[in-house]
Amino acid sequence: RDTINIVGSSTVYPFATVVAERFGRNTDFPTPKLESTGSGGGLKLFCEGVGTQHPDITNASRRMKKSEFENCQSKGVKAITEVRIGADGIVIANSKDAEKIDLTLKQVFLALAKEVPSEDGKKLVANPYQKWSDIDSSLPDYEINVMGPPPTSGTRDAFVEIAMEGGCKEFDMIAKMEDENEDKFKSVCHSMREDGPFVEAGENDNLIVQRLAKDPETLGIFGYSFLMENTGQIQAATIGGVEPTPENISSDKYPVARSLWFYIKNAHVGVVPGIKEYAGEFTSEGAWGDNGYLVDVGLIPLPREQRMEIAKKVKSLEPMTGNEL
Amino acid sequence: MNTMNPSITAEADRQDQRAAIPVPQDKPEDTVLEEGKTVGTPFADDPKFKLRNVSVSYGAARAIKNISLDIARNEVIAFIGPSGCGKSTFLRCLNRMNDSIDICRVEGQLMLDEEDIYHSKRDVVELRARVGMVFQKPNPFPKSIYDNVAYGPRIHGLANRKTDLDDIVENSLRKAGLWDEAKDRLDSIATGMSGGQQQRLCIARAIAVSPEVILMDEPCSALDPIATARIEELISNMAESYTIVIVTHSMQQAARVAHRTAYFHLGHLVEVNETNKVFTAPEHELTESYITGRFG
Amino acid sequence: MNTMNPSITAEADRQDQRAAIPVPQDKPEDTVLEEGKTVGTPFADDPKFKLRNVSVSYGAARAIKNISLDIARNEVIAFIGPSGCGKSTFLRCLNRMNDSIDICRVEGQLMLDEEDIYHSKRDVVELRARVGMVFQKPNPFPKSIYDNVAYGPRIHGLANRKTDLDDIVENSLRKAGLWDEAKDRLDSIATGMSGGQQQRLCIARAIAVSPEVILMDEPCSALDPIATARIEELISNMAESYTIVIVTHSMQQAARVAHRTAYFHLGHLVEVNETNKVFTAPEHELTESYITGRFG
Amino acid sequence: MQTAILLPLVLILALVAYGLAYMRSRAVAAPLGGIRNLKALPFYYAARAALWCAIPALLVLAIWAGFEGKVIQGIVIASLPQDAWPDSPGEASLILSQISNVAAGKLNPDFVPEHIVGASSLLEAMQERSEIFKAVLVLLIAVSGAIFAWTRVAPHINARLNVETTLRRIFFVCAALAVLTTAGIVFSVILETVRFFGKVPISDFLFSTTWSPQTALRADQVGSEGAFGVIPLFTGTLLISAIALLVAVPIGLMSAIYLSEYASKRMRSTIKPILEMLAGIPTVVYGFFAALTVAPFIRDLAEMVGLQASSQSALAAGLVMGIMIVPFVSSLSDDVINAVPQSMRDGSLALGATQSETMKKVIFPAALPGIIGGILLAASRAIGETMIVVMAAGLAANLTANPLESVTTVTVQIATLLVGDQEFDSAKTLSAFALGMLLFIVTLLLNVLALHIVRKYREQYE
Amino acid sequence: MYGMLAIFIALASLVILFADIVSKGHTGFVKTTITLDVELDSELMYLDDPTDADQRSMADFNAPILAALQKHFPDVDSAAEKRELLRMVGNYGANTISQRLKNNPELLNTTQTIEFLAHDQVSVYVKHADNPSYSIKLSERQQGWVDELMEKGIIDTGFNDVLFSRGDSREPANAGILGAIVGSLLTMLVTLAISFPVGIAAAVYLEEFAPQNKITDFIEVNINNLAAVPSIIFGLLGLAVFISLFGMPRSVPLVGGLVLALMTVPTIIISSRAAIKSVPPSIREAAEGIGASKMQVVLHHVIPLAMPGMLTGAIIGMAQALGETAPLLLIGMVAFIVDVPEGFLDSATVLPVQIYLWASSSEQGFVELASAGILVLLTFMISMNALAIWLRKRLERRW
Ligand SMILES: Nc1ncnc2c1ncn2[C@@H]1O[C@H](COP(=O)(O)OP(=O)(O)OP(=O)(O)O)[C@@H](O)[C@H]1O
Ligand SMILES: Nc1ncnc2c1ncn2[C@@H]1O[C@H](COP(=O)(O)OP(=O)(O)OP(=O)(O)O)[C@@H](O)[C@H]1O
Ligand SMILES: [Mg+2]
Ligand SMILES: [Mg+2]
Ligand SMILES: O=P([O-])([O-])[O-]
Repeated sequence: RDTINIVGSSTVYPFATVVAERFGRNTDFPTPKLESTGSGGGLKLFCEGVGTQHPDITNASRRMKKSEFENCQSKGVKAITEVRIGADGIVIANSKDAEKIDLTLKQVFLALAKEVPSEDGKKLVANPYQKWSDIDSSLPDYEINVMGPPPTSGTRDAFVEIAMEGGCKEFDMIAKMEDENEDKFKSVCHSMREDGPFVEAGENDNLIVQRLAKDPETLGIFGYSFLMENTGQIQAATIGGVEPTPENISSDKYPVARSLWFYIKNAHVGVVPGIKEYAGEFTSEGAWGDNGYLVDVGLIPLPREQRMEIAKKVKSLEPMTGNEL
Repeated sequence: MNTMNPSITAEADRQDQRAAIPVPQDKPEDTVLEEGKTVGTPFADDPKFKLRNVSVSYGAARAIKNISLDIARNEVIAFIGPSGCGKSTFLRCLNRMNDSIDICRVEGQLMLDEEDIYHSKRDVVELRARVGMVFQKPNPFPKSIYDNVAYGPRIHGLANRKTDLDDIVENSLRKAGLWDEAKDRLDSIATGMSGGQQQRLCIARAIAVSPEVILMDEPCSALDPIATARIEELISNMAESYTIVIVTHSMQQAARVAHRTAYFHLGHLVEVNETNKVFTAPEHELTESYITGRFG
Repeated sequence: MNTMNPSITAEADRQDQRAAIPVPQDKPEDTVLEEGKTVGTPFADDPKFKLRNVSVSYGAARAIKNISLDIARNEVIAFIGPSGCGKSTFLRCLNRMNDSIDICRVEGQLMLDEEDIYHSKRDVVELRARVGMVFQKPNPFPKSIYDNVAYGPRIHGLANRKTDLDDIVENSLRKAGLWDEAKDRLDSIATGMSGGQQQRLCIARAIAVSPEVILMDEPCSALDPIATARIEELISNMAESYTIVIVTHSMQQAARVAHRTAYFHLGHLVEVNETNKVFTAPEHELTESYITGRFG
Repeated sequence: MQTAILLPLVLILALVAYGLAYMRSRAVAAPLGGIRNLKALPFYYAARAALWCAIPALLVLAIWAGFEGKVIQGIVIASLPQDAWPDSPGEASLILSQISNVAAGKLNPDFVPEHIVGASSLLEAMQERSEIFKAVLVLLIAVSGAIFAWTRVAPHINARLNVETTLRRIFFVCAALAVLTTAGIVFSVILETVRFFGKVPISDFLFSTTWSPQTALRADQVGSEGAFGVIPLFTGTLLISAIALLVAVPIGLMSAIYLSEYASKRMRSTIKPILEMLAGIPTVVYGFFAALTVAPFIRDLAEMVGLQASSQSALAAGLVMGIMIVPFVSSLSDDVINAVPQSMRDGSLALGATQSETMKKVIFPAALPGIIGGILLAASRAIGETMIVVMAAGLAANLTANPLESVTTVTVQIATLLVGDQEFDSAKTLSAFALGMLLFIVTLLLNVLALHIVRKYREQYE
Repeated sequence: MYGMLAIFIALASLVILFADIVSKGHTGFVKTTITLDVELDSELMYLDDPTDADQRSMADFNAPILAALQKHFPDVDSAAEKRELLRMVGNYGANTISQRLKNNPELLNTTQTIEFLAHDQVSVYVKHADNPSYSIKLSERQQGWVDELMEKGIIDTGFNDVLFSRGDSREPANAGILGAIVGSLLTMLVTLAISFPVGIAAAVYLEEFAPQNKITDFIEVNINNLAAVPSIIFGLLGLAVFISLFGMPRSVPLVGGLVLALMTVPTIIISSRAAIKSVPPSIREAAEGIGASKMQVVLHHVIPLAMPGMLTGAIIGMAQALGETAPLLLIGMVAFIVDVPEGFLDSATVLPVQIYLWASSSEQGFVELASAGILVLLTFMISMNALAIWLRKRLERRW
């Protein structure tokens, strides 16, 4: 095999493809083949083993999990280089025709969780809120209707882990739970409501965008790049008053942000031509730098020092130890 | 003359042409066949069917050549003639069964009870309900025997109750001489019958709707003498109230049942006369050679 | 006695049973029909077909009841009998056309040239190539007239060259009396022919492969007297070298062409005799009533 | 020689064998007085020769192609110094890939170990030799097969039987392929299914009424109990398929009837292919159409008459899916209706039946087996369709019979579970396999039932 | 008349769908170009020898483009403005020059008139300035530049030949559908070559030869069942059997074709069986009566008479296969593949996948490309079916 095979996250896919295409055009290596399998699917394929039938690189919109790392090891995929490439914000947006919304994580939780603390904060009840204004009178007076990714997507994972859990922790009663009964805590914080206001819209974010444009009373949850590309039609809600701008996201001011990654199978370097060069291209300033071409497609760059450090690791293909996870 | 009566296509709208029906000359001519010339007595007073200058073609081939003929009320008329001479084709014009053959074109004037059969506004369904037909090749539906016979009465609503329907079915099968053989297997599929049985079934099916006219294309071809006798008797009985057109190859049969007999030859109607006369003293030499078997 | 010859299903392997063929009694019995009793001369020396204790049933209904009969070489034998009595069924046993009817079961011994027709190892194709058949309902292929006739010779490799094939086609059509009508339209589709033409086409198709035996199920039912005469002439000519079994409703026809005539009644073979004898001095009273039309 | 060259070569040889055997059989027949004296037509001798020539050769070619790589690789690897021997097949494939990339000049030989470069020239040599051996062997077999068949061109041998038996076996194998496919499907889902049932009890899976894989996001999470109830998925599937069939069957049948019985030839021959295009439009398109046009329209309509409707509704998905499967019903039905002999129509029309009565009472029943086949296909397609439902009916597993609500189907869940972010061992991912297995079993049972009923019905009739 | 109504409904849906696709997709067939007189100055680019790969990788091919643009707008000089100006030309403008120089080194230090693809945002502005569902992301100043260049005829629109001559790209203007077309063609070839003969053979076996027994029943039930198996399950099968078990490569038309063939076979079998059933028994009898063997009856009469129905099955089966995405997902054919495949074992994608990928891309330019892709797919399907339909029409007859 002489073509690099890359699998993994659909969130990283747009960035990786741009790099791959540039790489193919500007070097004599064939253009790498990229499959969008989702982060988990990618890691599964990646960890299946070494050998030409297995991919060389996998992208992920979350960090590899410990269990996944161990799985890799057990299948003989020993040396893996981890590359963090940048950040991605998850935005809550609505149509430009509607008024701009400002939300807090707490409100997000109240609007979308399956169970919320009752008024008196003593016990958990099934989510009673039907209108935004039920949650807070400053919010608009229409039905809660939010379209978001399905449980199978990494975006959903991240949203639940960051936004929902973040909002959820702000309730004392639940925060207490975290120490006593972690399982219970997670199941409360991570359960999205299923009674209608939250609509799982499948993996196609364009569809959500188009729906939002048609219906000003609907909100949608998706990645930053879709917001960037459709600024004419939709606008993002501020969260805790913070706009999802690249600066805010990369500086962690915007609360719902996550990092993006890819993983290299070191055993394949030097066997499949071009892996190192591809990684080099990805981590070149022209690509992931502040003015690099990946910014054009919506990547939010890491701070420069971090980039330099990572690029150095990539050059030396420093393998993960597993302890960092 | 024919040239004065340009033949009119069936498809054209032909209201109010009733007055224009021409009476073709009926002088007999002997040797050469000329289109539209028929010897004998092709016309009748108060006819059931009044057919003038009828021509039928399949694509470019003309199968019926300018035939004019009357069929009287309550008459049994037999069509005879060598195979392929156009008997079936002509018969199928009488209830427009030719419509279902794409390439078939019918020209001329065909009137049933003074109404144009091929009028563009004509309700073909009503026409066929009045003019029933038994086909040359038996074509039972792949249903039970009972359902085959009951089919017509059902669609025309001839029976109010189940028992009425049973009666009609039984009666029709009896008349067609099939009752004894079929009564125990009314529910079995009709295509599993012998050739003759199928033919009688098709006759039963046709008479079950009591049409005014029955067209029969060789109804006895697959029947033994006894069954044939039965059908012939049926025909004679029915002649009291129905008009019957029968195509047959058996001159004996024609002689037994028909009032008049028409002899067809290569698409021409050569001679029409009292049956007696046709078989004893044919006027046209072709007819004579045919009935005496000297033909060809 | 019959009870000593348990009927054997066609499906079973029946090698080496040739020796066991029993000779049923041929004493005539007069009034009541008893299975397997046949008056007249059902047997022949050196028969082409040797049929013993043949029974056929459709599901539970028995259509042929224990018939034993020989058909001699180069003989023309006519099967007559009322509609539905089992003529076609019996005929179809002779080349195993019944195989294609799921529910049909044939029992007994049927030998062609001393070989078991229903032997499990029998090559049905070769059998049918030797024993050709003309069906009761004409069934031309939806192909051209030429291809219809040429089909058999093609699959049996009877023609080495195109011209051979042309000859065979022309000859067969001529013999069936269809050449004059068909020669100009050999390429047009056969289903667009008149009923009688189709019937003659099917005859032409069957004789084109020159089988040893020809089974004809009412070959002239849709034919006019002249065409009929033609086919009868064909049969007489062929009888010199072929064996011909013909089912007919026309006793005149049987009288004209058949050497022997077999009379069937409700699945029984009632009488077999020289044709002359059957029509002039029938031995069985049922035969007599049938041929004199006193029947039923 | 490349397989790509060898394959046509064998076929050409088969053609040659065909031609030679054909001529020989005629030659053999000539002194006997023509081909009628052969047991079979020359065509059959020729076809047999072609089969003899092609089949064994192709089999060998296939086997060779299957093992060639393995064998060569084994030899190449064995040639490496012992300390460079791979520990696992994966590593072996890497080394081989490296070797072949070096051989193809895609990797710079300067940067790879010495022994790899050495092996790469061995690999090239081996490959060359193998190609030659293969070509020689295959061609030899082809030629000897042909020669064998040639010698057996004799008047007393019935080649037709040979050819027909071979053909018949091939036909059987083709039919049996369905069974193999089934086996393959079972094989590919069974392991995971079993593992899934190790995590979730079967009874919960079958009888629980909540489907919510989200609660089992993490293996370390509670609340997976009761979250894997398939009932809402199956009711959703049922609901959407029913709506789709309610749209497709009437429209399809009516169109078929109209096309075959009333429309002019020209019209029929234009409209039929146009309708068939409906089946070929990618489902993504239907999905967008359903989600962005039909679903909002339905919601507005429902709100106008005072009904509560979800913005993603079973109705929208069902309607659009119905349109998509129209051609399955219309085209197949049209074909079988068209195949009913004209004499049936004539028989009915001559009794004074209207065209529609003829259709309903005679043609339709006669064509019923074929029509049912078409509907069956349409239903199958409806059950198996994914994309439209994902986009238009959503993913919410509601247990409802209200077509205005959003529901989800088994296939949608399978697809999202498999395609989305999966963990290799979580109940969530495994449940997709269990769902697939269950759907498979359910449709299988339904089919057994259908076959049974059809049998009964048919027996009654004949 | 209900039939008319039914057809009307079906056709109306088709027309609506089509109108929708065409209205969105027709602009996909238009490309926006920007034609510049570029001075390929070696100093400007830091390039002496265009054949040297190392030098090329260090060279600045953007410089001459910028210089050419600056000739039209001499007052642009701040770095930010320069960058904005350079954004008039698509991302691969520099690549275009690099390739051209590599192939014709003698062009160095000459002035060439080169037609570049305009930047996506320029293209969106040019094509959709007055369409509210597009967001214009050019700055006011850039818009002014574009307007001016359009007046001068430097920016122009034309038929999008790129679409039909290239593989996929992440830049809408550069993206082509040729790779997907070839991939679909190869995949369909495999599918057709397997499913049609196998489907017919199986149908013939079941209708004509199969004995009435349990095995036959089993096969029959299996076939009917397979028709209802969701297509994605076939993907699982392909993954487990062809890729894991047989070790075939991922993402290749051969495997895709095999999987789709397995999926299509039941459709063809079921429709072929229906067609075979409708051949009247009298035809079989006629042939058998002459001494044709069962196989001859089948080959000479039954199959030709049933062929129209079989072709219908093939047509809709293939149409379905041609539009299928889900099973290909699992065998790796849903992938970003730039190179046009050249054989059954090259990585490839297919038309519906390409459409699906474009439809879920965030860039606005892909919306119209997706619709244009659908039109291409439909054209592909129509031409693929045209032959079958023509054949069917010829073979059809009523008897
Ligand atoms: N396929 C079948 N299934 C069931 N019963 C049948 C089938 N074919 C014929 N029969 C029955 O078997 C009996 C004999 O039929 P057969 O066709 O042999 O009669 P036949 O003597 O040829 O009559 P005909 O002169 O009317 O053709 C009849 O009662 C008929 O209904
Ligand atoms: N559908 C058709 N297409 C083309 N030609 C046809 C068609 N039907 C009949 N013909 C031709 O028209 C002529 C008359 O046929 P018709 O069926 O009327 O003859 P017929 O007198 O009924 O003969 P028969 O006694 O043999 O049934 C024949 O030459 C026949 O071949
Ligand atoms: Mg006729
Ligand atoms: Mg009979
Ligand atoms: O594809 P994901 O980024 O959602 O894992």
